[in-house]
Amino acid sequence: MFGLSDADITALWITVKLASVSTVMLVILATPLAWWLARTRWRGKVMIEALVAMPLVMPPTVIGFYLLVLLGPRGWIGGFLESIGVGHLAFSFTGIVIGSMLFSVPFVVQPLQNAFTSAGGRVLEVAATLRASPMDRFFTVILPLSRRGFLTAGVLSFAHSLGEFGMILMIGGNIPGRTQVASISIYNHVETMNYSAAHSLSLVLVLSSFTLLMAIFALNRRFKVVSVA
Amino acid sequence: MFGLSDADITALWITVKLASVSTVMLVILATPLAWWLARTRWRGKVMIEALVAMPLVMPPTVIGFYLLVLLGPRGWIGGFLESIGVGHLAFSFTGIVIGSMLFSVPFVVQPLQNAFTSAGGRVLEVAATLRASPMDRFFTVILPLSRRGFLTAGVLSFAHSLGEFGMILMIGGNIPGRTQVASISIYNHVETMNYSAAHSLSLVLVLSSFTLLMAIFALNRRFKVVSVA
Amino acid sequence: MTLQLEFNVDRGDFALDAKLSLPSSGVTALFGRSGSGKTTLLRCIAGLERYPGHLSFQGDIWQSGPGAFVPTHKRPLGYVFQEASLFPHLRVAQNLEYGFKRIPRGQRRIQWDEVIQLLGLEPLLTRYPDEISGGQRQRVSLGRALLTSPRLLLMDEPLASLDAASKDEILPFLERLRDELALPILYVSHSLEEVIRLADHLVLLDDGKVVAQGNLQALLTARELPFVQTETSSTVLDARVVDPESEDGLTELDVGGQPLLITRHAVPAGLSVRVRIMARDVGLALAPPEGISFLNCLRVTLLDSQPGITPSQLLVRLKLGEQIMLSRISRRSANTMRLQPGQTLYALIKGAALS
Amino acid sequence: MTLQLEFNVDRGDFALDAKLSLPSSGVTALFGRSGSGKTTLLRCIAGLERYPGHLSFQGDIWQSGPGAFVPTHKRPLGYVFQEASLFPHLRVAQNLEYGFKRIPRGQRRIQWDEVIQLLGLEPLLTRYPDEISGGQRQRVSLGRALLTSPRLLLMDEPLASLDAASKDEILPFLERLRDELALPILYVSHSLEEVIRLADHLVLLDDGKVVAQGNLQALLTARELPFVQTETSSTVLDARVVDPESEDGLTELDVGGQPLLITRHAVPAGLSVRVRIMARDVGLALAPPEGISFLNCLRVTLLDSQPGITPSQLLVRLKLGEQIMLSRISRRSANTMRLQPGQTLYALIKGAALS
Amino acid sequence: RVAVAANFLGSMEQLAAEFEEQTGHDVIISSGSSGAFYAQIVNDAPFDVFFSADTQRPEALVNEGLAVDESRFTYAIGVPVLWSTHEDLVDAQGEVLSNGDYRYLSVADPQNAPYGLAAQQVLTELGLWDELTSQQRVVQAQTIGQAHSQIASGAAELGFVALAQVIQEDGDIPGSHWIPPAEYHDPIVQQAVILNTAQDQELAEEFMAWIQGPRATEVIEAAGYSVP
Ligand SMILES: Nc1ncnc2c1ncn2[C@@H]1O[C@H](COP(=O)(O)OP(=O)(O)OP(=O)(O)O)[C@@H](O)[C@H]1O
Ligand SMILES: Nc1ncnc2c1ncn2[C@@H]1O[C@H](COP(=O)(O)OP(=O)(O)OP(=O)(O)O)[C@@H](O)[C@H]1O
Ligand SMILES: [Mg+2]
Ligand SMILES: [Mg+2]
Repeated sequence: MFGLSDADITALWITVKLASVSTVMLVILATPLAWWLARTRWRGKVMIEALVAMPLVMPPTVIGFYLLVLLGPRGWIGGFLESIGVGHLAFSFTGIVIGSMLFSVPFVVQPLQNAFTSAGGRVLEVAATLRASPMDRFFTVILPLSRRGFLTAGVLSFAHSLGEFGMILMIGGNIPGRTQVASISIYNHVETMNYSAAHSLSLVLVLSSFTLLMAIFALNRRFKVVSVA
Repeated sequence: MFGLSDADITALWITVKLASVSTVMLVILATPLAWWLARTRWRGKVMIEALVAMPLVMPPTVIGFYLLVLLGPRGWIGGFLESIGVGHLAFSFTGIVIGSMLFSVPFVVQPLQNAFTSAGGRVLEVAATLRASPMDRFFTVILPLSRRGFLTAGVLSFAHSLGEFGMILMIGGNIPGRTQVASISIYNHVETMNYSAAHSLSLVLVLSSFTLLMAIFALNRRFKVVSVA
Repeated sequence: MTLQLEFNVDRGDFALDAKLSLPSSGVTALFGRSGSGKTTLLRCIAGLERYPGHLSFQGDIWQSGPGAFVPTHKRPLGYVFQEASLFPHLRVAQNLEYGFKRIPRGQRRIQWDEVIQLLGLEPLLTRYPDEISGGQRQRVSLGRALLTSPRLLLMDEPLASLDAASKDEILPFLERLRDELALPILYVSHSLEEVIRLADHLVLLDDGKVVAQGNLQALLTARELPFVQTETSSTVLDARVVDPESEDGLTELDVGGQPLLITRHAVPAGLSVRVRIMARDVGLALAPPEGISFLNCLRVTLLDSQPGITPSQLLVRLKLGEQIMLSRISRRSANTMRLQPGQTLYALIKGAALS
Repeated sequence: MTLQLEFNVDRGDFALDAKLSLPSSGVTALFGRSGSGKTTLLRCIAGLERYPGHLSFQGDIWQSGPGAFVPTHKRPLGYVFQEASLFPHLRVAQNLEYGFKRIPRGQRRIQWDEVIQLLGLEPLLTRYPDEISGGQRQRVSLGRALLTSPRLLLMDEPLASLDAASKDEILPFLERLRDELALPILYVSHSLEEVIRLADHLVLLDDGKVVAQGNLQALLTARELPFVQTETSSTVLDARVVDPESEDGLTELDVGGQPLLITRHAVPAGLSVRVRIMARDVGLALAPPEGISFLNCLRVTLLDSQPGITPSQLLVRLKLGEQIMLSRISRRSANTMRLQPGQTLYALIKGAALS
Repeated sequence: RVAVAANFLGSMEQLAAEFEEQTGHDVIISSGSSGAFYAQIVNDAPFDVFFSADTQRPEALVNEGLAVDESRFTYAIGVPVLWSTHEDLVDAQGEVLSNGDYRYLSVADPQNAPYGLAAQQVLTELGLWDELTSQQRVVQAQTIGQAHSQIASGAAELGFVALAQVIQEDGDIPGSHWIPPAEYHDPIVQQAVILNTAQDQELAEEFMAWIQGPRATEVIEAAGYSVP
């Protein structure tokens, strides 16, 4: 298929797995944070908001480096996990998922926070008078009205996980079948002047994600566009 | 200052210039696109939406590579510019600005499109009955109501331009004083195991962008939160 | 007294100080000019705003001091908002179901079909809120609140954008809820018509202060209150049904020993009812006239008179047995007739309605 | 005829077929049940919806065939939406300025101070829309539309959530605009009161069809139209001012040769005016009665009668000179009095108002 | 203007400083990966000389007529070293590789980093490559710089890096290390070349000549390379 090697195909598969797992987990974890940011009136929230953008500011490799230290056997997290016998997270799939998630935090939190901010207000009050508990309101009112925010969060995070490799390489160690992702292969093809292989792998990556995204956007169109205003 | 070398300081300065210029220009250019995407009912728009996310899917170096080819003296764009005497764009500040912009397209278009989608509706009709032309409506109604979308777009794009280096390295060529940005310097410090320099430059980058973002978010808080719903 | 409340809202420009005791059933009308604090009060009762105060409903404390505060979704109330505020992402049917689904089947006292039919919602069920008209949205919003089978109903101008015909269909339904379910209703309306028809009690707000509260009948005829001075100022009289099926489509009542004929109603003989008579519908005569189209002619005593809403008018208070009735006549007629307090007169009543 | 329009809206469930010619000044009331297409029609006129049709205003073609379509912002109209729809990000003052600023100074026929004062907006100017009450929002929205000094005013229930007192302040202002600026107004309202007070013309919509259109007076008394059968059904009579400053705060008019007294108005003697009389305010007597509080007693001829809104009532059409007047009386009285078509009667009129 | 492979950047900065001091010329250094430089040079990058981390790229540039054939020379030969931050993990014979207690061994990517290739060859020679990779114990870094980071952070217990990376100014090497015999792997030849696009060909030649001079050789050797 497009002249891809088995290794390339494995790498593609891991890439997709990485992007999906980290996107799903991140969206789940970031939702409460974004909700809190959208609702709180605490003055210190600007600190958190700025903090959320930080993963973007650092070069991926450098984040990778700090993460490696943190997740490795001598870091807080890795060390702790090591001591309870789980083993540290460097060079594991879990490690790259964590890295990928960390890296996509801003892409997920920001759009969700925006969506939640504008989905609030009157309809929430109405739902409360209709006996919906805060949780219930969140799931039945806020979530559906924030659909586009979730879409953006998901797409940005997914796409970014596909393309990111500096950091993944650093903490993942490029182990074929475990942490070797497609972007690394493409990079290698370019580095080794194997341009035709780079082209075909790029093409596959781009075409497949393009198709996937188009499907998602098309699906989204089938929902009612709720313009709140 | 923090034990930074002159070269580091120059790199920081170029970084800030790059991030500001590309963010501002990108926001200006992406706004009409996002507006069009938010408004059109053309079925093919899902294609454009998917396309917009593509820069994220490719590893930065690879994008950098393709951009290099395109903007370089033998590429379409570079070649054309060369032929009219402007000179090609590889290894120039303009080149990395273009690269940076291209790379941030999804971060800017998506939040803006979301904001525009929810800011539309009734208030636009009202503005029309109050004699505001479409342009006028856009600037006096849509823009202010989309403030949070712009904030997100700006922050993501700015922060990402600070941290990105793989692509900038490729098309910029890491030329000190011209295209060497802080993230490349940090990368180099890590590569050459000059960890303390890497730490201090990272710290400066993170602290200053953190402060900047906090200021922006704090400023944003002073505006009225308009929850449209 | 079911609903006991006391709130102190301070918004700088606007302060609401309300201390009220509302009855355990029947409709209490909340009346007041635009900006007088009606919506604010309803929001406090619903728990949508939290200001210092105390609130208890049927013995349950909903708010008390800084600590006790039952959140909105745990208060068994229905709230019809001033703006319809439907969920934009849900179809009409789903909007209606939203609250309905959340009420355990056993606690549903108001039935789905009944609401749909009475509010004429059937053809709208599959539409989205932005695909229906303003009045239709208002009806959906009303239906949605009713379907939660609330034990307290808060309504903020629920019929404001409805045409007379729709109102005439919906009002009897609300009357039935009020009577059959003994559902206490707090009703904001600017239409004295609606209020008189529905309400038993009345709370008058002015700039955040409770100017008056109490029995509708008493407040409507109180000299110092503005009601006597409106175009629609009215009296509500207690009466007893004598013959529900009198001829010509009439029902005969007894008011303080005198007969009063009204449009026929299906009420059993002997029942105590209330009759509403608008001041403008009451003319006066020195002697019972002959050959004239006024159905009712009651003997009354003139109590006092005061200037009416225009310089050409007088508002006259009449004593009918133990009850008070208002009449609005022209100053010229009063002069011609030489009206004096204490004088016996005959009130010619054009229209009367059960309320 | 100023506004000529013809629209064919087809929304599947709902179709609007309207062909109207509206006069170049004065108020045209748009009347119809909830969902009958009133808002849709206004939106078509404003250019907010684009359906096949033709529309011209004072000779300018606004829409014609598939090609010609003047966009909304180029139509010199003011639109008061059914929901207030203020700009949430702008303070009240900025909301008001939004349209005002966009009108060249020379074209401003309605002044800032006047609007602010008449609508009582002064204390609200620095607030945001979510910090004011429902009625206040409605007033701001009205003011905002007026401040564009429109040449055509479209109003979709502009006074629905206002209290009677506010209405009484605003209606005279609208009347002045109508008269002084000769501003054509298309006015949707469910309140027959308002309509009768303001409107000269009336368009009756039912389920998207124009059931009737024309002179208010004619439509209100037309047998086949529902107006005669409403609680507030009225007659509008042409009269001439005889003595504007009669005693007791009255003004004397002449209607078909007979005197009619109304509350004093500042109108010059000799002027032709229109007087509104509600059917319920008209009683009948076989002979002019004595010692009775009815100011006016006009000699009329009975034209015909029909059942009223309740079985106990009759609606009677009376001929007063060349004009027609309605009276609502009880069936029982009609029987007692043995009313016959052609009979001469005396109409006892309680209240009359200039309209 | 000098384009230099990242792994030689440290040494080049030192050399350039001395060269500037001696001649008064300015040296502008851009560092990056050799592969990226190749792509850039093909697209007219504004460099005068190119210090690659390998021989293929200078060769390829010459073949494509982008570089001056005669100027191509080997400026350094890299020495790979098996290194660990643990004082006693790596023994003098490198037997730890086959029987040692470690989970991860870090090497640079053999596909594009010459040190990675050398490491692969050493392991293959020892008959361990296939076994270790199938056990997923070999972690690959993008560059030897990353490999160093992975080892320094302790995430990988040991790995192959360049001697130049771990040798300190006084010649000491922290932790423990083993330098595999040179015959276990192809020599890591790093070549430099003058580009055709050089603005000042003579200055470039002067610089190249200086790099091949005794003082520069001394510096390069002290940094952990051997010079032919
Ligand atoms: N969020 C707010 N912040 C400050 N003032 C407010 C806010 N909401 C309402 N107000 C003011 O409080 C007063 C009472 O408002 P409220 O909405 O209770 O009036 P209302 O009686 O319901 O009037 P209406 O009949 O016009 O709906 C008004 O003067 C209003 O301007
Ligand atoms: N966007 C839409 N799509 C489909 N049907 C619609 C849409 N908007 C309105 N309708 C339907 O068109 C009909 C006319 O609506 P319109 O808003 O003109 O009524 P209206 O006369 O203004 O009623 P109301 O007095 O309740 O405001 C209604 O039956 C409504 O359900
Ligand atoms: Mg209110
Ligand atoms: Mg409408």
